Amino acid sequence: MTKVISLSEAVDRYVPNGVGLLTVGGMHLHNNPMALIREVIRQNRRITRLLTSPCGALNAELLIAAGLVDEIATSYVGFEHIGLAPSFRRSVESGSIKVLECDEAYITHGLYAGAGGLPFVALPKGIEFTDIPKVNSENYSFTTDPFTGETVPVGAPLKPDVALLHAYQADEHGNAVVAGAHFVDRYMALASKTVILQVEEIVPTDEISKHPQGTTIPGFLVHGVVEAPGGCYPTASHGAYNFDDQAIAEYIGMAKDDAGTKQYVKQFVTDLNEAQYLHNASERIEKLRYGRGPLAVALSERKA
Amino acid sequence: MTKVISLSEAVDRYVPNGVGLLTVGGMHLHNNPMALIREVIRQNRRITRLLTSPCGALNAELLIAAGLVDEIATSYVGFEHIGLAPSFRRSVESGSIKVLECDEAYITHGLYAGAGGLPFVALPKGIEFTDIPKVNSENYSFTTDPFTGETVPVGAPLKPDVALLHAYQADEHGNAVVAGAHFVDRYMALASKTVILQVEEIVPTDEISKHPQGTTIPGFLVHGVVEAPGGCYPTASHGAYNFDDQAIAEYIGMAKDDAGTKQYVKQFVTDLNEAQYLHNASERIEKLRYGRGPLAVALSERKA
Amino acid sequence: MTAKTHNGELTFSRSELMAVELSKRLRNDDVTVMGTASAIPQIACRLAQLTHAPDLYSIAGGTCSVNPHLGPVVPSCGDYDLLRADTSLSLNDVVLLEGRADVLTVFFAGGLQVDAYGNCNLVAVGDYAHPALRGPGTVGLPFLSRVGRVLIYTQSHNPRTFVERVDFLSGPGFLQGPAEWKASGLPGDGPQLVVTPLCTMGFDSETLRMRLETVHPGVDVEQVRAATGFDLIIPQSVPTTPEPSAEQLSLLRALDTHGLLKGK
Amino acid sequence: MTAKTHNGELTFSRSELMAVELSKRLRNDDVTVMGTASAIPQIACRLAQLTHAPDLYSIAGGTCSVNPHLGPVVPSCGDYDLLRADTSLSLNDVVLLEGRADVLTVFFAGGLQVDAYGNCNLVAVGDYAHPALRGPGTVGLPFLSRVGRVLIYTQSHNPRTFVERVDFLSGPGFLQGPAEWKASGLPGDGPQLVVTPLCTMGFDSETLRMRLETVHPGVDVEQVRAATGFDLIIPQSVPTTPEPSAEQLSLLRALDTHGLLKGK
Repeated sequence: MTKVISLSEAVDRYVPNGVGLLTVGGMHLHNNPMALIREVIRQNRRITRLLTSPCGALNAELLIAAGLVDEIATSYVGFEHIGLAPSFRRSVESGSIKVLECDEAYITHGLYAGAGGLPFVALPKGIEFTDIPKVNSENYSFTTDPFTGETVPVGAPLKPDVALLHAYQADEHGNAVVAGAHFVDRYMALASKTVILQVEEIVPTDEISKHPQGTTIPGFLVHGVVEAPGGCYPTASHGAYNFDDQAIAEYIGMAKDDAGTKQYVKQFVTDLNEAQYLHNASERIEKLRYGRGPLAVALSERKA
Repeated sequence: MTKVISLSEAVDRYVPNGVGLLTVGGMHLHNNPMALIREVIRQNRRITRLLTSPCGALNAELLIAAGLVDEIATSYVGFEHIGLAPSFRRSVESGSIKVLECDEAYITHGLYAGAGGLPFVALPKGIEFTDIPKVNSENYSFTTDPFTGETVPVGAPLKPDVALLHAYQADEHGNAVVAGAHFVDRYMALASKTVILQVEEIVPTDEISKHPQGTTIPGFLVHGVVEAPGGCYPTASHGAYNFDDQAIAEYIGMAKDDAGTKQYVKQFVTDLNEAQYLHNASERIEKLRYGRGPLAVALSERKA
Repeated sequence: MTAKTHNGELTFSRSELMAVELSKRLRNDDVTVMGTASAIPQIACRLAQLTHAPDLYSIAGGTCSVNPHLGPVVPSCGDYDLLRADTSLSLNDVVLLEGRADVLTVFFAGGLQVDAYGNCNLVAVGDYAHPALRGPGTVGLPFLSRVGRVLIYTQSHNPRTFVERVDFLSGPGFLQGPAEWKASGLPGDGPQLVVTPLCTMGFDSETLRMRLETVHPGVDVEQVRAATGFDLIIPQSVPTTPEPSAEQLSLLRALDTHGLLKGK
Repeated sequence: MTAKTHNGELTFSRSELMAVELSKRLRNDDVTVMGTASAIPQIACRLAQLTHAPDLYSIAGGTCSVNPHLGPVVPSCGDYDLLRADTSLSLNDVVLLEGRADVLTVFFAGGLQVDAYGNCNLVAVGDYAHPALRGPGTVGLPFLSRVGRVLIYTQSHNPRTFVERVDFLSGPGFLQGPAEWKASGLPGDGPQLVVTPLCTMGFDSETLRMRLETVHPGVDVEQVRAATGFDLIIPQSVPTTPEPSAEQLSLLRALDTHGLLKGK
């Protein structure tokens, strides 16, 4: 039974308007599932709460720029060495978005708890000396460690309704290969009720099962598979192409104010379908393809 | 700085007599670090508390057979389809060893908690309906889930003093490749104060760093590396050779009573050094080597 | 088409019949997990994939590989050969999924003791502090209460194995019956099937006690009653377990070239 | 051997000097971890490995690879190229190790604000509910209090960055000073060094407040005092930060072929 589905159908079917908790994979400028995210914007899906990996980038920023996000649970939204995320920054400063302030350890352990049906996760000593639990009582609390009698900080489990993730390859069943860093994407897959994958390429099952130890997302966790070559652009797709710092800088430049942000979303997302977007980006993507370094070789051997 | 050390020196230096919590890697009949364990027996190191993976086999059984274990925290000691573990069984029935009764989820999550400095781990609903927490208040307890107000079962973190683990290859720094299944060995490495590795083969660093994504135990966690080809025998060494069901059955046969058990330990462990033991086993090991299936090929490609 | 030799003897082993019976209870949308010494459920899952349930996923609880290709079936759930599979999980991942409860739909279980409510005991027979028989330990059986359907299989059917109440509850079935089960709020559906060398049994929907479903060819109801240490519910009419078809046996034996199930 | 052009200008950038200064504080037995936008600590660690600390381990906090080979240094901590390394951990593993506290010995940190006690703020400047500047978020900075030595680096040295008290504490330094720090029982050693484009600073062992250690070539003490928004402890005699040697610069530039630190 194939789970392969078109981009527009995937979002139409699996991302309800007003989705409760949506999580987006990738970290920093890497493996952001941008094709899915652009389609969420085209279909104007409101997101009640958005959850990022420990470091969100364009995956969160573009949804905020499109005005679709009510609340965001995150420990970082930004563009690393390139700059701050202007829409996130402006929306928080103006109070038009609510932040559920998190830290990296909580997001990581919280997804672990969500994946495993753990009622909550006790956190290492330290977070209680920061201001973070003080401003986010929804995700952080305290309880008694029955082994020592001490009061310890704890975090609520993270159980996304829908996860939008990128993988390098998958078969039609959703068995997927992550090339490069996994970040917390597998835990997002394990913790989420519905998982939509975008991949650079769909390959036959017998191709993928030649290297089972590299195939770390099992199809039974996946509900829809979208073939989206170039679909992480302008972020990097590990194993395929690097991020485009010029394109990110161009976004930051345009998104300096509300008018420019609207213009960007119109010009680069809603006025185009994904094929048109990729057609325009294709020359840049080709230039950004990883050379035949050791990792590229290892992956090409996989395919040989 | 090399961490390569001889088998006898590794045990002499890193496994103190009366070691507090010793953990042994591998699961079922696979990747048991038997060379290290035989040497612990030769050097007659008492173990205050032994912790197995969710399924201990000869790694735990032989230490118990040698009379070295005061307490054992485990969720299984046995030989799967081959039979029960006679010394474990007899020692528990006679009361000469104390069992800290655990379940698989607690051992897995407890090592996660130990590795991460989590004060304890909240467990999924269900364990409280078994008799396990009733007989092990040291590892299991209950506390309040502050998010729901419910009382939930929790487990204490597992923080071994010493871990004895097997890996397929390592470099002299202890950067190690696990071929095949990882079981919970990496979490044991992450959670333990001292880690001793036995490996089939020590290889140069530039060999190992050709495939960093297969090299999952970083040297900084490892204190000593022992080259012990055949060192998992009579259990399997993933990537190298299968377990020897005849040798396990022979053990079970001899260990039916105390006298036979003593005889086995003398004949197969204390009367021999490791080189003599392996010399005797070498023909069987050669017969048990994995054929050139897809995994064996993948590993030989690693080395090419 | 039946499968008998020319002199009328059965041409399949009890273990082969058990594997076929388990296989028939698996659905195309199942995700199954199995643990220790799991040759029978391994074959049951692969057989289901090759016949009526091609999309079924099965997880080998030791290696944590998904859909091991099984040619041949291997005796240990941690076998290196099981890594020839569609995908790989880590043990940690599988333990997480077992706790999540809404993903895994079938858990294969067993025990030194199984009681009238399908509770399992792999820990100790007799007084826990001074056991008459110390079992190996419970591994993942506490998760029986979280995963969809529990399918119990055991190669011992005698009054020592099938008891009114387990001496030590290490794998929850329907606990002490309907009241406690309902109050527990546990997410799983509980035990659904017990397969032994003598028969298949289900659970009565009212009392949640074990009920005979079919007796295997050559076994009669009285034999099952005598081999069961509690008051088994026995319907008026008990059909005979269908014999495996020649096609099922042929597929099964092509998987089990080591003959792990043969003659047992 | 110094490194100046023939007309007397410095032949190294401020960022290069910062990398060299960080490198000098690393020891052969260190295990370091770094996060977002970490080109400077990446180079510092690799430089240490190539000179006085060959056995040092460094973890790239994004990809979680250990000892990335860095030829060339890359700008993002999640870069695919960082996977050319000795070993790979998962993000989950690294978060665990950060919590364990006795393994990782150096954490590289920074902030929108850094206060007199070395507390960092990457979250918000001004009132949290209505911030004047919303920062990106704190990522792993709460773990500063668990990992051995904290080395702070920032490319902004001005009174808005160096404040008496952070507006929002997202990365613990010595908290509110000796009493609270001692009572906290936190396992880390706390902040040990702050490197900026103007100077290096340490912490007074009594008061745990920041203290000037060296001023960079061409910078005077008054300039640092004016650029610091709190009462910085300034010893009577403040040496000048040694210039990087020609060998250090040559090694550094062989790593930084993209020129990420050049001219900054």
